[in-house]
Formats: sequence, C-alpha cells, structure tokens
Amino acid sequence: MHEWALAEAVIEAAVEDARKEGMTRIREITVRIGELQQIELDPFTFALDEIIKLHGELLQHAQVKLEDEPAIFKCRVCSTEWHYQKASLNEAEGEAIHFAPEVAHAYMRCPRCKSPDFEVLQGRGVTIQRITGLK
Amino acid sequence: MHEWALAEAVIEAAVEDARKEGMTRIREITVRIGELQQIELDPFTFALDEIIKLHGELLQHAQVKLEDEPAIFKCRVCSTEWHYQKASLNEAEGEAIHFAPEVAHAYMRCPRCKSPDFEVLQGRGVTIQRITGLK
Amino acid sequence: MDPRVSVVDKRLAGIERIIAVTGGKGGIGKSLTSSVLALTLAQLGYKVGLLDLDMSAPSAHVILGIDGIFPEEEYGIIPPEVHGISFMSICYFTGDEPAPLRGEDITNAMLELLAITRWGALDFLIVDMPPGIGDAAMDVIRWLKRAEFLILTTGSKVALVTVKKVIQMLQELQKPIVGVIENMKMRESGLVRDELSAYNVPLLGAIEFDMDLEDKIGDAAALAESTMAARLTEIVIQDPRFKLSQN
Amino acid sequence: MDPRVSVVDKRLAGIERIIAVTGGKGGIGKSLTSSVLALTLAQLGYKVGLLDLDMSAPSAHVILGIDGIFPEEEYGIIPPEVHGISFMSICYFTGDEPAPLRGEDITNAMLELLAITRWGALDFLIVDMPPGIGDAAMDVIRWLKRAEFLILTTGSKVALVTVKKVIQMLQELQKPIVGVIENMKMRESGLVRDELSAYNVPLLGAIEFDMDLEDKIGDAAALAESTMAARLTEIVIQDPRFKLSQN
Ligand SMILES: Nc1ncnc2c1ncn2[C@@H]1O[C@H](COP(=O)(O)OP(=O)(O)O)[C@@H](O)[C@H]1O
Ligand SMILES: Nc1ncnc2c1ncn2[C@@H]1O[C@H](COP(=O)(O)OP(=O)(O)O)[C@@H](O)[C@H]1O
Ligand SMILES: [Mg+2]
Ligand SMILES: [Mg+2]
Ligand SMILES: [Mg+2]
Ligand SMILES: [Mg+2]
Ligand code: NI
Ligand code: NI
Ligand SMILES: [Zn+2]
Ligand SMILES: [Zn+2]
Repeated sequence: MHEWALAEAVIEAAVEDARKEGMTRIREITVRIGELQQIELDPFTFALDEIIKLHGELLQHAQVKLEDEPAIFKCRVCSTEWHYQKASLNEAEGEAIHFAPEVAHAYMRCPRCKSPDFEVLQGRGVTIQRITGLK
Repeated sequence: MHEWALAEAVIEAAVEDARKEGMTRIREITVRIGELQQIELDPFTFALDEIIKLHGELLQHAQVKLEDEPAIFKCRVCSTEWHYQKASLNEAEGEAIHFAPEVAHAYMRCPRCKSPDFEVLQGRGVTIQRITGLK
Repeated sequence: MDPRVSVVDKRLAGIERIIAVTGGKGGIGKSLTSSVLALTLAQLGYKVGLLDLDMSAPSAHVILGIDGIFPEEEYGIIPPEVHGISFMSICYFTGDEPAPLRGEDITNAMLELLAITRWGALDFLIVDMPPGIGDAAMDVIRWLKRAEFLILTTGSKVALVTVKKVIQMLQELQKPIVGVIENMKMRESGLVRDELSAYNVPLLGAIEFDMDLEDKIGDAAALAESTMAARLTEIVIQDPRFKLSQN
Repeated sequence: MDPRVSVVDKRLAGIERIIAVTGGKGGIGKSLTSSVLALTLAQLGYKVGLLDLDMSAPSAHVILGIDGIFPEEEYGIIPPEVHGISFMSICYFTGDEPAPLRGEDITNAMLELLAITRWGALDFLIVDMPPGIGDAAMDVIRWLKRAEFLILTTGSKVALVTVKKVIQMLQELQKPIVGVIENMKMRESGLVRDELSAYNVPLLGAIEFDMDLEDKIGDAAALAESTMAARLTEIVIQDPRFKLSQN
C-alpha cells in the first residue's frame, strides 16, 4: 500500500497550492491517475479520505475526483506510438513499474523498432489536474 | 561565418521534409531565428540564397521568410522569467553562445535568485516553422 | 501539477543530517565512500540511511553485496535494513536490466523515490549523488534543502578540472560544504592543495589507494574493517569540523 | 522542426571510420583512451579527428594540454589542429566556467557541435562518448549511424555491473562493437573474462595501470610515447579485428 504515500503527496501539494492562492476552503481536487503506474484505486481513495480527515478546516468539505489517463508511448527513433496494452509486462515488471514508472525503460521496447528510447507521452503517474475552492 | 553551416542545415531539413510530404516544389520556408544565438542576418540570408541556387527544381522558386523569436528564460528554482536584454553578456560570452547557445548556462544567472538552473523557454536558435509548396 | 515535490520535506523530516557525497566526475569513489561512510556511522551506533541516486550507474548495492531483497510497502515503501543501514536504490526495481533513462526520466525516478520512501527517524542520511553538475545533480541539490556536501576528488588533473566546477557551483548556490577528500592517493603531491587553494573549502585529508579494496567489494563486514573505513573515521567523522557532537 | 539533425550525415560524410569510445561508468579511462588513440593513429599517418562529447565533464582538452585556442569560422567551424589531430570540444566555448546543463541542453549542445563542425576528409573520427546509456549516449548512438564502439571497463565489480548493461544495450540496437579493453589492470584476474563470457564480444586485452601516466597528462608528446599508446597500438590498432588494412 504505497498508495498512501502518493495520496499524502497529493494532499500536501493541494494544501500548498491552496495557501498560495489564498483559498480558505478547498472544494474539489481533480487528480489524474496515469495508467502506467497501475495505482490501486481502493487503497488510494481510502488514503485520501483518511488524510483529509486529519487536516483541519481547509479540507473539511473537499471532494477528490479521479480521472484516468491512458498511458501512451512514443518511440524516439521511429516515432511509433503505442498503448499500455501492447506493453505485455509480466507481474514482477508491472510491480517494479508501479513503484518507479521510469523503470519501464528496462522492460519495454518500441513494438516496431525495438528501441528502449521512448517517451511517455501521457499516463505516467499521479498528477493534480485542478484545485477549486473558496477564497 | 558559421551561419553558412546553419543555413545548410535548414535547406537539408526542408528538402528532407518536402520529399517526405511528396512536394515537387517548395514555395516558402519559414525560419525562426532565436535571439539567444545572435545570428548575423546578412551572411545567413546570403548563404540561404547561395545554397538554394545549388539545388535543382525542388527549390528553384523557394522563398525564405525569417521571423525573430525573442529569447525568454525561466528560472527552475524561483520561476522568475526574464528577457535577453537582462542577460548583460560581454562580447566573448556572446560569441561563445553564438556557437553553442547552451553555454549560456555558464555565463547567465537568474536575475532574482542567481541560480544557473534555468530553462530557455523560447528563442534558443534556428528552427523551421513551416514549409509550403506544391504536391 | 506534480504533487511529489511537496511531500519531500515531510519524508525527510525525521532525519537529523543529510550528507550528500559528490564530486566532479565518475570513478573517483563516490559510491564506495558513501557506502563505507554509512557502514561506519552505523557501527558507531547511529541510525543511518543510504540513498543511491546515481540512476545511470547505481553501484551501492554491488558494493554492499545486496541481492534478492525487495522493500516492504507500508504507507509508502520502507527501505530494507541491510548491514544495519536503511538502504534505498532504483536497483530494487530494475534488477540487472539496462534502463536507458533520459534526463526527465532520471528526475522523475529520483523524485518518486524521495516521495514514497519512509525513512523514519535517522541520525544520518548518506546520499550517493549523481555525477557532476548536470540536471540530476541540480535537482537533488534543490530538493534536499538541508544537505551538506562531502566532495571527492582524486589527485589527477582530469578530476580536478571538474571538481573545481562543482565547488564553484555549490558555493554560488551557498550550499554548506563539509570538505574535500582526495581519494585513491598514490603518491605525495601538492596538486590538490594548490589547485583548490583559491576556493575557501576545508581539505579534510586523503584516502590512500588500497590494493585490497576490490576483494572487499560485496562484503560489507570486510568493508567496515577496511583502511577506507578507518580513514573516513579519522578524516571525516572525528574531524571537529564534521561536528559529530551535535548528533 | 529542428533542422540540425538533417545535416549531421553530411558533416560526417568525409569520414572513413567513426570510433566511439564508451563504457559503463565514469573514471574508467574513456577520455584518456580516446585522446591517446587519436594521437597514436595520427602518428601512424592517418588523418584523425577527436570529438569530446562528454558535456558534463569534458576532459580531452586537459589531457592534450589544449588552452587558449579558438576555432575558425569558415562555412561552419573548423576544428583546430592540435598535435596533428582535428579537435572539437565544448571547452572552446565554456572555458573553465561550470555550465550546469540539463539533459535537453546536453542534447542541444552536442547536436549543435555535430551540425556546424566541418571535419573535412578524415580516416578516423574518435568520439569521447558521454558516460553510460543515459539520454546523451542514446542520442549520440542514434546520430552517429556508422559508429563502431570501443568499450572500456576496469577489472572492478563496480565497473563490470554497468559495462554489461552497455554491451547489452548496444547489442540490442545491433551496433558494431570493436571490442572490450580492460583498463588500469593491476593484477591477474579472470573476472572480466568470466563476467563477459555470456556476451559475444571480443576481449581485446588489457592496459596496465601506469603510475607514470599522470605526469604525462597535458603533454601530448609524452602521451604518444606512453605505455598506454604502445598497448593501444598492440591490442587495438594491430588487432586484425580492427581491420586497419581497410583504411
Ligand atoms: N581508496 C580506494 N582504493 C582503491 N580503489 C578504490 C578506492 N576508492 C574507490 N576505488 C575503486 O575505484 C572505482 C570507482 O569507485 P566508485 O565508488 O564506483 O566511484 P564513483 O561512484 O565516483 O563512480 C571502483 O572500482 C572502486 O572499487
Ligand atoms: N591505464 C591507466 N593508468 C593509470 N591511470 C589511468 C589509466 N587510464 C586512466 N587513468 C586515469 O584514470 C582517471 C580516469 O580516466 P578518464 O580518462 O578521465 O576516465 P573517463 O573519461 O572514463 O571518466 C584519470 O585520472 C586518468 O589519468
Ligand atoms: Mg558511483
Ligand atoms: Mg552508486
Ligand atoms: Mg571522460
Ligand atoms: Mg572527455
Ligand atoms: Ni503500491
Ligand atoms: Ni557565426
Ligand atoms: Zn521505434
Ligand atoms: Zn531564480
């Protein structure tokens, strides 16, 4: 359950941003979940709820909205683009990528030219898309 | 006059792209000139004209349009943005950057926090913006 | 927005001192020094973590002889304790596979490790820094706000030309420098002293080239008994400028 | 669109063979080997260029003792001839200043050098590669399509763990490998042979650790007479697998 650590990062960052923007209440935090990292949603939302409870007023009525972001890869040599399904990773590989998505470069290759030099166009990991609230 | 070498790169790239797109005539090549590299325009346009003459039909009626791109820098530490004028480089430094714009990191600092870790948001060097022609 | 940077301080909050081992170029002994320094401090009874942030050539696991372990998940990941050290490295996740990472990937991977690793309470976190002053090093310098830098060089002109740039950069950024160690010393020479005299930086001393060291690689117990360990105790840990009494 | 990639092939068109000196980690002798190999081939009468692409720790200029020169502009930039070698490096433009470059900057700076340098006709271009298999190395491998790779290692377990990844990567990308040199050999050991036996790669031989080498750094004439030069002649240049007769 390292999802807890990522949830903590989300809340820390949201609080930081809300303070910077001068918000007094956070209403909604929209979080994008990149497919590559294969986050487990149940422990992640559980963690978010628990951590929100530990915070005071700023987060009291905060809702977290999750959006899926499919993983898309693009080869730097031959420009081929492909999706996560094409990556055909075994369980140990998927587990390693779960902790550090960049290690995908150790286990994935461009389906066309076999190069390991590819870009993760989208869907790497957890990002905050939007924070709304009251000032 | 290393502007000649950059002009050659522009024409090589334009020809390569035109071929890929199946063009039979290139009509216009729009080139952006990034301020940081301090390209000398006279030798550069002279070189472009001369190199175009050396090519055959594909480039016979090609026009090159130059656009200036101001250089803007952004500090990775404190997010300050600044312009080239603020960089206050001496002649030798400007000359070095003319050949390899990245060495700006040896001579420039963020005007606010003095960090050398900044991004060149735009205006680094020579890029091709657009190629139009007949298929 | 990337949420990870915001949580790094929290993850490091239980750590008393962060010692980042750095130097101009590769092959000057950063990984060996980080690993042996961590072992030595652990033997002295301190709670010590070791974080290998050299993503392009992670080596600390080879030096400590770590193989076949994987961190536990518990509100994050818990660095396995090996030879009395809490050890974290990308090697847990890549194994022996080559992972050709771009600058952006290296930044991301380092940040992920910093964001999810729960060190708990430590007296020291020793960081095996990425080489030089490229993007990876600059990111780490930025994230590890409280880091103190221990700088390695050899007596070679090739190493010195680059280590001077590192010192200049750290001083420009007003980062605290523990001092400079000359590693793999083979003969008397004033070159290091002369070349660094213009920089106001403590020269801690030298570690001799040790012909027997190679046989101890992969064997933590032997490394803890090595000349390198003894010298690190003498020139770093016992040096008053290291201010161990604070810990 | 970045026009520079398109012109790289044209810039290298007059070069017979490109030898890229690489290896897993820093400090194994890439810069020294590149420089001495270039000097040796030049002494044999070949037209030789040397390109230092290690942007984070450029060293070849220190090894060759180059200082105070600047390339001429003439339809591009002409690499100055030093000690019979056409030499190009970022050092002409940064001097001794630290230039903390990100991955993207390194890619850009390397590409700029490749796009504007006019080598003319050469028998050999020797390339001092960026360390490892990070972004910089991957870019160079992609741009220098005709490069043959000369791989360095030391006899240390720390070096071997990374050099194996480099070999695996080059083989995956189907790049030609001249062979592997064990550098700074200090004692007899079968470790390099054993560790690399699973890879189908020629082991060219070893270069002994040379206590006198440091005094020759900065002195091209002395380096050309060094044991390293003699060994490179023996185990690389005269090796039939190097196919010198083709040149
Ligand atoms: N004091 C020393 N005596 C002998 N060998 C050493 C010493 N310090 C380092 N080495 C050896 O030098 C090589 C480079 O050391 P390493 O720690 O991997 O450097 P870096 O991490 O800076 O690249 C390794 O093979 C290591 O075993
Ligand atoms: N055969 C050798 N004998 C003695 N010293 C060597 C030998 N090869 C390299 N060195 C020294 O080892 C250090 C690292 O060499 P260098 O060429 O800078 O490595 P790299 O370019 O791979 O980082 C330098 O100080 C160099 O003088
Ligand atoms: Mg190391
Ligand atoms: Mg290491
Ligand atoms: Mg080098
Ligand atoms: Mg070099
Ligand atoms: Ni998990
Ligand atoms: Ni010019
Ligand atoms: Zn591909
Ligand atoms: Zn700033």
